[in-house]
This record gives sequence, C-alpha cells and structure tokens, in this order.
Amino acid sequence: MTAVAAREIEFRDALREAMSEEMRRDTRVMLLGEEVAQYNGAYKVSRGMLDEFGPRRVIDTPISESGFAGMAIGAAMLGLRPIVEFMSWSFSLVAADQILNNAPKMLYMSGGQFGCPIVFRGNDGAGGQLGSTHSWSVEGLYSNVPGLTMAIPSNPYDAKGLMKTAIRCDDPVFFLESERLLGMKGEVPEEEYLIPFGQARVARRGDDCTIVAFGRPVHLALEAAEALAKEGVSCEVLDMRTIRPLDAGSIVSSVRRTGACVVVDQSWSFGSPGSEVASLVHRECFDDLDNHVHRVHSADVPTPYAHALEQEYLPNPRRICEAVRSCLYRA
Amino acid sequence: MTAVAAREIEFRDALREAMSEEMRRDTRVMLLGEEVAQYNGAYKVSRGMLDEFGPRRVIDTPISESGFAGMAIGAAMLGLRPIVEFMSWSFSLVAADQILNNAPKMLYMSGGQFGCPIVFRGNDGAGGQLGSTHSWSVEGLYSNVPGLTMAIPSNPYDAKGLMKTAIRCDDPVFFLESERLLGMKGEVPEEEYLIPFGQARVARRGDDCTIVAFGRPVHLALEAAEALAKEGVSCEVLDMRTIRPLDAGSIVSSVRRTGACVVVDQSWSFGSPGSEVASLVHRECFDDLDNHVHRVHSADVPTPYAHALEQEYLPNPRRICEAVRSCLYRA
Amino acid sequence: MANRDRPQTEAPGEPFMNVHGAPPSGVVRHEHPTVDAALARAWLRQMLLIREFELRCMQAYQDKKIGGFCHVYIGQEAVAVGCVAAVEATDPIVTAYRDHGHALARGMEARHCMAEMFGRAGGCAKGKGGSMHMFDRAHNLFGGHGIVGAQVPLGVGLAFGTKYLDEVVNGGRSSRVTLAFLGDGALNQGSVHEAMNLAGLFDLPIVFVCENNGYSMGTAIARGTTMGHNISAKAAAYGYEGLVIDGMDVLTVYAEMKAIVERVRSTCRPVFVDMRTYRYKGHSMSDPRKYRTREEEEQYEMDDPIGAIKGHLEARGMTEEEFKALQRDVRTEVRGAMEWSESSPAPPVADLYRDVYIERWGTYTGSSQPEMLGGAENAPQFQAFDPKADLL
Amino acid sequence: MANRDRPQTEAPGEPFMNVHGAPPSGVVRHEHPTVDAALARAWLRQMLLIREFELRCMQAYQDKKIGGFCHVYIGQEAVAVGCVAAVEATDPIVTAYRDHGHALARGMEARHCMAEMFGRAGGCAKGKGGSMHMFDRAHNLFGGHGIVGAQVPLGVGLAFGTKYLDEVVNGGRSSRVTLAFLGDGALNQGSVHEAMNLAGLFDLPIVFVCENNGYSMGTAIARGTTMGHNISAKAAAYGYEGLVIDGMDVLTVYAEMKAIVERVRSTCRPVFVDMRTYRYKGHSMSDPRKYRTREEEEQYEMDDPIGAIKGHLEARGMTEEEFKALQRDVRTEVRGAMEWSESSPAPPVADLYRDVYIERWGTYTGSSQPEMLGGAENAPQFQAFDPKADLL
Ligand SMILES: Cc1ncc(C[n+]2csc(CCOP(=O)(O)OP(=O)(O)O)c2C)c(N)n1
Ligand SMILES: Cc1ncc(C[n+]2csc(CCOP(=O)(O)OP(=O)(O)O)c2C)c(N)n1
Ligand SMILES: [Mg+2]
Ligand SMILES: [Mg+2]
Repeated sequence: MTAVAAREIEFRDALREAMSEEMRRDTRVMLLGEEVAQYNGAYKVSRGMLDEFGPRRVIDTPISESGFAGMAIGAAMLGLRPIVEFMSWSFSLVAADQILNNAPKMLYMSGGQFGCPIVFRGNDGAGGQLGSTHSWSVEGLYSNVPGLTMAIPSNPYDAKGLMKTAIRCDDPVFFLESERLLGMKGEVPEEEYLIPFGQARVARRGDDCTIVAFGRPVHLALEAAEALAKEGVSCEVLDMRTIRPLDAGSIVSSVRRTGACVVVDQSWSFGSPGSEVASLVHRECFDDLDNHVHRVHSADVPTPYAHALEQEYLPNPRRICEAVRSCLYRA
Repeated sequence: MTAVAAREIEFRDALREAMSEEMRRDTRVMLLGEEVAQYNGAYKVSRGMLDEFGPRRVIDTPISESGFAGMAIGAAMLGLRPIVEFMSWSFSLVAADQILNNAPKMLYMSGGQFGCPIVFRGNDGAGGQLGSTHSWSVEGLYSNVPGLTMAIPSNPYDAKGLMKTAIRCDDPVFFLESERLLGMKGEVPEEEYLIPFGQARVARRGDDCTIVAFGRPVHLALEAAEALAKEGVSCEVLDMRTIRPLDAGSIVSSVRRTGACVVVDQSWSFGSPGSEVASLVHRECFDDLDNHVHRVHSADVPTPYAHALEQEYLPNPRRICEAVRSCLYRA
Repeated sequence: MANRDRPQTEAPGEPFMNVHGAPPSGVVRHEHPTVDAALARAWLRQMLLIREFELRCMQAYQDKKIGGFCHVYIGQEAVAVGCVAAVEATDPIVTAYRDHGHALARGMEARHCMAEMFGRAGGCAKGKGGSMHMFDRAHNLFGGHGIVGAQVPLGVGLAFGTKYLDEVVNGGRSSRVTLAFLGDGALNQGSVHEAMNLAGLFDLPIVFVCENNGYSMGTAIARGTTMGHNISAKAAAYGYEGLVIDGMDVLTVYAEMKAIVERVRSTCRPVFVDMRTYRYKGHSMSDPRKYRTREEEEQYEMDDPIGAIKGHLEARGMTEEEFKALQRDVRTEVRGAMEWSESSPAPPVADLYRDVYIERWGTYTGSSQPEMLGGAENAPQFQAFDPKADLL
Repeated sequence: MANRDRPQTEAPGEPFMNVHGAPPSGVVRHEHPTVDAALARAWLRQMLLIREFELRCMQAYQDKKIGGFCHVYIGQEAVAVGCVAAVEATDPIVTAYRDHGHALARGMEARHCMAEMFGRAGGCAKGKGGSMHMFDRAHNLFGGHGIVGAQVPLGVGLAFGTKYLDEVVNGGRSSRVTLAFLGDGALNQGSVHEAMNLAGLFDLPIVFVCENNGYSMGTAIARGTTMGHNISAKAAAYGYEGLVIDGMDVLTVYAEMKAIVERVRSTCRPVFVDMRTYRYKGHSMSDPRKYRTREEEEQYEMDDPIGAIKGHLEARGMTEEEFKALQRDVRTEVRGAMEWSESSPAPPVADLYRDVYIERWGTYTGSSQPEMLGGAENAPQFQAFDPKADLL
C-alpha cells in the first residue's frame, strides 16, 4: 500500500463527487430537483454537474415536489435510479404521500414485482434561523415508516461513502444532509469507497457513558465529550450514520461496557429516533444500566426564528453535558 | 340525583351527537369533507346532519385534502371552528404540509396573534383489509409534532366526550377514529358531559402489570387481560384517550404500583407513541421496574391485504399475552 | 353554493341531460374504419370477460370471500379494452383502484386477478395488494393505486422513464407511450396538476385518460369540479390538447386512441382525453346510489358498451348462437378462476416480512422489536423486481 | 427538453422580448381616472418607504443583523401598494414569504417589521417568525408564509370564512374580499390548484394576485410553467376570469384592482390576476442573478414603478424638492425603525415554550422530556389571538 496524500474537501463536494461518480458509472442514474441544473443547486451541491452531464441527466424541475417525486418513483419502477433533491426536506411535506405511501411500499404492494431504487436527498434540520416551516428534522417524522432506509452523515467522508451506497441501494433511501455542515472540510480519499448502511462509527472512545448521536448533533456530542473529559468523565460517542437500519449491535455493546447512555437527536422528542434508541437500550441493556437513558432533543415547540431562541431550542453541548452528568449521578 | 335509564348508542352516533350539539351551540362550528353532506358520510358518521344544518354548515368538498384542510385552517385563523373530516387519515398525507406546517404552528409563527381552533377527524388504523396505502395509523407519524393535540377514543362514551372537548379546544386537534369501532355500542348519557384531554381512564384494575393502550388496541388489551386473569396474572389496563397531551402521571403511578409495563400501540414501532411511553416509564419508574417495558405494535412492514396476514400484522391478544408473560418472567 | 360555471341543466322543457351536461349519446360517434372482425370479436370477448368477472366479484364480496374495498368496472369496459388495444404491449400502463378491467384487458389471467382479491398466494401481488393494487410486471401494468390521483405522477414518471431509457441509456429515439388512467374525481387532486404541468414541460409521451364517469363516489362532477362540463379546459391550462371521446363504444375508443397514441409516439407531446363513460354499479360495494336517478341510469344503460359492439358484430354477421358461445366461454373461464383462487393457499405468515426491502441486512424482521418468525417457504409465482434488468 | 407551448422569442430580427414573453411595457397601460393627488402622493411615499426599507434590510443582512432568508420586494412596490389601496381595511390579506412590502403597505409600523427581522421581542411576531412570516392581526394581515403556495388555500379559507361569518353567523350578506398573493412559481404547486377549484366551486370572494415577476429563484417562467406566456389559462381551467395587469404602475394597479375588487364583492366570484412585475434584486440575499441578462434588467428598470408615479405626480405639479422631502422623510422613518429594533430586547428564553398552545395543561414545558425554564416575564405587544372574538 502506498500512502496517499490526505485530501480535504467540503461536505458539499463529497456529495457531488459521489453523485458524479455514480452517474459516470451508470447512465440509469440522474439528478432532478429545483434549481439543481442551471443554478448549480440552491446550496451548490450540484455545482458543475449540468456542464458534465447535460440537461437530460441533470434536470431542473418546477416547484412541484409531489409531482417530481412521484415522477421519479415512476421512473424508478422502470429500473432507473433517480436522485431527487429536495431543496430542503422541509419542502417534502407537500410530497409526503408520494414518498411515504408509494416509494417505500411499492415492492410490498406489488408482491415483489416493482421496487423503487431511488434517493431522496436535501437539507434537513434547523440552525439557520429559517423559522418554523423551514426547519424540519424529518427523521422525527419519517423514520417511523418501514420500507425506507435513512442515512444521516455527519462529515464529508461519510457523506460520500454513504451517498454512493445510497445510489446503489435497490430500496428507497432518505438521505438527510445538514446545510450547516455543507461547508465543513474533511479528509476524503481519491480512491473509491462505499460505506455500508447499518454500521455506526465510533467517533470517540470512552468508558463512562455512551452518547448516541445522528448527523450534525454528533459534533455537539463531541464538543460535550471534550468538555466532560476535563471533568474526568470519559464519553464514547457513536455516530450512527443511518437511522434505518439502526445499528443496534454497536449501541448495545457500547452501553454494556459503559453502563450509561445519552441519546442526542435533533428532532422533536415525542416518538422519535431518540425515544426508539432509549427503548432499545432499556430492553437490551436493562441489567447493565445504573440509570435510565437520558435524551437530548430540540425543544418540543415549533422552531423559533430569533437567534438566541433557536440556539436554546437546538440540542447544544451544555444540555448534553447536563444530561451526561445527570445520567452518571454527578449533577 | 335521579337514576337515568342507560342509553346505548353506536360509536358513530356518539360522534355525530357531539358534533351536532356543538353546532347547535355555536354557529361558528361547521363540518366539511368528502361526502359528509348529501352522502351522509362515507361511514355514516354525519348521517342526517345536512338535513339539520343545511349546506352552508355541512359542506361536501371535492377530493382536495390539501385544499380543503388549508381552507379550514384559514377560516380557523379568522375565529371560525371548522371540523374537517378526512374520509380516512390515510388520505391526509396529501395534506401533510397544511396540517403539520400550518395548523400546529400558526400560533407560534405569528407570535400568538393567530391561532387555529380546528378539529381534523376520520378513520385511522388498519384491520379492514384495505391494503398498505389505506391503513395508516397516523399517530406513529404525526404525534411527533408539537402544537397539535391528539385524541384517540376507544368507546362511544369517550368518543362523545372527547369530541366535544376537541371542538371547544382552541388548538388544533387530530381526532383518530377507528372504522372498526364505529358500529360498537356503548352507554352514553343523555346529559351533556365533556372529557378533558390528558386524563387516562382505567379500563381495568390490576396489580401485576400495567398495560398502556391507545384507541382500538384497548379492547385487545382487555381481551388479553381477561385471558391472563385465568392464569392468575392481574393486569391493569390504561386507556390513554389522548396521545398529546399524554397523561404521564397515570402511567407512572400505575407502573409504580404494578412494577411492570407493556405498551400496546397499533402504529409501527420505530419512533412511535409506544417507544415514547417506554422511554417515559423507564425514566420515571427506573427503580420500580423488574424488567424493561415490553411493546406490542403492528409488524414493521407495510400493511398486507390478505386477511390472515393482516391479523398477524396487527397487535393481537396472543401477542399481548406473550409480552405480559415475558415481562413478568413467566414466559 | 351554486357552481355557476356549469351549464344550467334543469330549465323546464329542456331535453334530459345526463351527468356530463350533455344529452345522452351527446358525444358524436365518429365514423371509423371497419376493424378486422376477429379483432372486434376479441374485444367483445374481453368486455364480456370483464363484465362476468365483475359480476362474480360482487357475488364473492357478498359471500365475504373478498375483503376490503372492491370497485367494479361494469359499464366502463369499452375504455380499458379499447385503450389497451390501441397501444403496444411494451407501452406502460398505470391506473387507479378501479383496476380489474385494465388488468384483464392487459392480459393478466383472470385467476391471478381473482386470487389477489381472495387474498391468496396465487394472486398477482401474492395477496398483499388486494383489489385496488393489481400489478403485473410481465404485462407492463404498473399497478392499480389506491390514493386518488397518486398514480398520475407515477405515469408521468413512466413516460419520463421510457423516454430516458430510449434516448439517454440506449441512445435511440423515444418509442414508447404511457397510458395513465384517472377518474374525474382525481382532477381535484393537486398532484395531478403538478404532473400534467411536468408532462407538458418535459415533452413526455403520455396520454392522460380521464375516465369521466360523472361521479366521484356520490359527488356528481359539477358539484366537485369547476368546468365539469368541459374538463379539457384543464389540459388547455398546460398547453396541450384535450379531446372528448365516447367511452361507451369500443370501436370509437380504439380508433380515436390509436390516432392519439401514434401522434404522441412521434411528437412526444402529452394529450389529455375526456373519456365519457358511466359506471352502472355503485362506487364500491356499500353504495346504494341514492345520489342519482334511475332514469339517468337507464339512459346510460341504453348505451351499454357491450350492446354496442355486439350490435356492430351482428351487423357484420355474428349470430346469437356465436354470441352465446362467447358468453359461455367467459363464464367457464371466470368459474375456473374462482375455483383456482379458492384452492390457492393463503400466503404463508412468513411472507409478512418479505418484500419490505430488496437489500436486507440479514433477514428482515422489523427494525425495532425483534420478531420471531417461522421459516415457511416462499414460492414467488410472478416476475420479481430486478433493478438490474433493462425493462420493456 | 423544449417547452413547445411558449412563444418563440429568440427569432432573429424580432424585438427584444422580456421574460414574460412580451415586449417590455407590452402590457397596455389603461387610461385611468385621475386619482386624488394626495392619495397618489401617499402611495408614492409608501413605495419609497418600502424601497428604502428593503435597501436597509439588504444592508442589515450583510451586517448579519438579519438572519435566515431575506427576500426583498424592490421593483414590485406598485403591486402591494396599489392592491392594498384597492381594498378595505377589513378585507383580509395573505401572502408568501416576500412579504415586507405587503406588511408596510398594510400599515404595519416599519419598526415592528424590522424588529421581527432582527429577531427581537418588539417584532410583529415577537421575533419568532422572521422575515418570511409577517403577521399583523390589527391590520388583517394573515401572514407571510414560507412554503411556496401554502398560503393560497389559507386565502381561500379567509374568503370562505368572511362569507360564512357574514352570512351564517351574522345572517347578513357577504361583504369582504380576500386578497391572496402568490408568486408565479407557486402556480406549479398542486395545493394552489386545489384551492383555485374550491374558490370557483364555492363562489368565494377572493382575488388571486399572482405577482408574476417572471422568475422563481433562477427559473424563468417558461422553464417551469406551461402556458407561462398566458397564465390566465390556469384560471380558465377553473371557470373564472383571468386578467393581466401592468404591475409596474401603481395607478393602473389601483384602478384595475379597485374595479375587480368591487365586482368580486358583489358577485362572490373569484378572479385571477396575472400581475406583471419584476424583482430588481436577486431571489434572496445569496443570488447572483446569473440566469438573466443585464440587458433584460435594464429594460425593466426603465419601467421603474417609483419613476412612473413620480412622473405622474410631477406632471400634476409635484416639485423635485417635494420629492426629495418625501425621500428624506422615509429615510428618517427607516433609520428610526433600525434604531428602535436594535434597542428592542431579544425575546426572553421563556418565550420558547409560549404560544405553542392556547389551552395548556399546566404550564407547557414540552410533551416528552421535562424541561426546566427560567420564569422570565412575557410582555406581548400585539393583539393576541382570541378565538372568542368576532373578527373583522
Ligand atoms: C386522496 C384520497 N382521498 C380520498 C379517497 C377516497 N376515495 C376513493 S375513490 C374516491 C372517488 C374517486 O372518484 P373518481 O376519481 O371519479 O373515480 P371513480 O371512482 O369514478 O372511478 C374517493 C373519494 C382516496 N382514495 N384518496
Ligand atoms: C414547497 C416549497 N418548495 C420550495 C421552496 C423554496 N423556494 C422558496 S421561494 C422559491 C421560488 C418561488 O418563486 P415565486 O413563486 O415566483 O415567487 P418570487 O420569489 O418570485 O416572489 C422556492 C423554490 C419553498 N419555500 N417551498
Ligand atoms: Mg368518477
Ligand atoms: Mg416569481
């Protein structure tokens, strides 16, 4: 093996590389969505793709989420592999029927005759002061539904590897990106790699408490872990990478070792991935726990606009630290 | 107090009585939806209401869920109090943006200036062999969202009392009815009564295990409790009546007494009311529990059509019994 | 509140107007070239098959052999048969929940269609779909669909997909035409409008066949749809043709659709068809049809599509005996389908967790609570989805 | 893929065509009765106020005093000002996210509008809504709304609601007209079509004002909307009038809208307006406008709505000094609004859990994880929702 010089690229570039590589590899893959082509993407994720692949494969759509999501599902039933960009997952609510009633159920309803190899992707989560209609963390809503898979990368490396897996996946993938992370730089090798779904990454090793996190909150968890380390508390941070499938094995073996668990989930608390993880850990690690699983979520209110309120609304390192301390009876 | 002769009416009649009484009381209340007027309702819940209230107040709409739900929300902002019937909650997915982004957030987004006193109601849940697109238990999906309240009655008495509360509620109410229960008869007094939100009903008293259930599964839980009683296991069955607000107090005090808990929730398991209850009980009753909370849900697959598959898919007394026994280490 | 844009049909002294706001048979039957008699007879047989099939469905529903909702196609047979005849076998079709007629016309065997309704393993969707979800991969039937209007974006996607496959993947010329069927009630769903705009914008080879039977459940079209008397106005809003076709006459349907389909095939411009038809029975099994008069039904019954093609063939020499033989023939076929369906096993319980995902991470048993399942064997009888295969 | 239904605008030798597929100022400016000079001057002042306000917004956004998205109204001022002038104060208005102009035209104080963008307690929504969500109960402004098209069903509901209040609750005659503003891009959202059908069906007193500025973000109308050169075809699909109005001239907007609004008030039939306008700036702050030519922008700048009304008033005797005084005046007002907003406090953290529910079961602290909150005092400065009050 020759050592390869580390290469740092932005999260958005990692996404684009994954899409472009897969489009070069397979003409059945195409990208469609609002402003993805001529405008190069509202968040510039698809910058340059129109130039490379032309307007037949990088397609601007009108503001018709239900229409173009359904169109892509129809094309996927034929065996094509569309990537659908929702400028924001917040705008996917107008397409909820297509993405929840059709995409994840087509295989089942048709008795296995028609599948739906499709990727829906776009910006998810709050943090940019966009107010309550534009700040959905749709994992809280959509992860309830069987038949779909859901990925939520936290860094450029994972973004690329998971996106490539998503595009090759024969099932519908809900791919959640955070606009807040698009400019983040990270090492991404030149060589091709894929990251399988359902395998968490240990973002930090530790012995006292397991912090389970999804997507952007992984960084908040790492910040909290750093702060807690100064207090002598050693946290293990798991970056789950995918919500469906959920890597229960990694969570359970970590919690069996640490004996304590905190979940950090940016969606609303009630009936969320966070409550599912808590329930899972209690079930599988009941005798290993010294305290119940603690949970950190966005506040259970619509997303406010004002900066200070929004910061208070979101999970933040302070609240994560409090949860860990409380879980370890150090509060 | 004079004893009143018991009067038995059907679940659908209880709903209609509640709506009619409130419409007599307040001209700002009206009913709208597909086939609610001339056809008397797809499930005959609104039978006779057109005759009594006329076409200005009992309004047939076209198949435009997003349009008429949004229309009703606009009217509610003005201070009217619409009741919107979704023929089935399964059809509300095409209106998801209006009912989730507008109704429950209007008060917040407008800084308290415009509220949304509205009731969305209709058939929820599987069991009638309607296949995967028509069998949603939307509590699994929608209960994640703050700003809304959610009621799920299990019998005619509750249906009437909760519906009257819903119509007088100044916040949006998601009211989940089960088509499977509409023909069920039960005692409903002639006198007016309202049932407050957030107060569970003890459907059966017991000492060994608390079964927490919502809506139709309450009956499955009671069947299971009956069977278990024969084995010497005494179950307490809580009928939660509302999912938001959730009567945490009743759950907690029951579980503190019984020391065991099983949740029965007809929605899919992942990130559901059931996982929320499990998480809550573990948090509040950690030291009272001898085993983790057990959960019974619909199978984590799209709803199948075939009768035998659908019966296996749904929570059923057999699975509830198994869960209780396992929870009590009697398996 | 009055719908002022519909024509006034109740003025005294005016002739009886049907639900479409036109006199019965108000749609002119075009002269059409005489089709091959064998072909016409095959259509008659298909229409008889559908009618017989649906009558037996109604019976089986009463007998509780069929569950859920069941929407029969009686009265509309000429539409599915004529439209399917007008396209190639490789042209995709998608429709709504009133889908038995389309499935049979497309070539699905009656027994697979019936077994699906019986919820048996031999059903076209292994008993998982039911009456509203007839899928047939081998015949390029991309399903019946239960959510009103939701199949229309899918249809646009099929048209987009064939064009993309032909032009981008295979580097040739677009050669397929998609038929997307929808009810008149579906015109009030927003997703239909989004899809119609997309089809016009992207020049997609699709025919939207609006089976305008004048009612969505109990709602006569004028009560739910503005411009109900002239729904081609909806197509004009998207810049393409809207044509009215008499859907009660299979010869007309075939001839008109044939011309449209070939035009669409060469121009890649969508067309919208206001296909005037009527359902003789209720919306579904529980509908007593109180919202319309017996007089209106009788007017349409005089227009019976089976009667029309029968009359045509009689004029060309078909004897009553030949007709009776056809009837006997389809009766035998449907009876056979019923028997076969009865004997088809219920889907194994293990099937519950199959077909949820193609890619599994081990055996899929649900993502949350572990479930214990027996290991019953799965014997798929239909073409399975193969995302690697080149379709059509 | 070509959009064949739009007119070909690129043929050599043809005159320059603007984004609307018509020559600039191609919409005929109607003769209109000379309005009262004081009124016209008030409109000029409002338009100057909006322009100044928006320029300062852009500045404040660069300075990071405003967060989130910010969509300015520069170029479209004549629309909001002319439309608002044409209705009564009790006529409800609802609009999309490009809403500062409507708020100011409707009478919201500049400081409350600006403080909202600054995310301060003094904002019209206490800092909870932001730029896209300007609500003003006292002025019957039912919000700016962020989801494209989603405000249109709400508008139909307002029209339904006023009619219901007037006729059913109060037993009188329908007397109010609702204005629902939407962008041209919103025409591609299905919910808009559902709403337009409902308005026609139920005879609702509403004017759909489509602010057709030719672009949705970077998408020129012809690239996203079939019949983009004649969007009144969309209204025809629902059986009502669609009118084109020159939205660059406030006098025209006022005169035409006044006539429309009074017609709607008496007939209760909806009207759709294709309001031709142009946004001079980018879609939002981050848009470099690469999708259009400088030449096109200049053509529209020659049509500047402020220039037009200024010219009109000059012809009626307004001096340059008087104009300058107006400019100074609005500058002072906006500067004051900025200062006031800066000094307005951030909303207290306790506000996070307020306004989630009207009815609370105890103090609302979230339905799942108990949260501890400080008890900071809440001082609402705006009319609160009172579901018991009779509105309007
Ligand atoms: C979105 C949605 N809303 C409501 C329903 C319930 N529903 C099923 S069929 C139907 C009537 C549809 O009428 P039409 O489109 O004319 O078709 P037809 O039954 O006449 O074939 C309704 C309201 C549904 N399936 N989906
Ligand atoms: C449903 C939805 N999809 C996408 C967006 C993102 N978006 C915001 S504004 C906009 C363009 C709208 O254009 P138009 O309606 O013409 O209004 P204008 O900006 O010209 O005022 C888009 C795509 C959104 N807010 N909502
Ligand atoms: Mg119909
Ligand atoms: Mg625009």
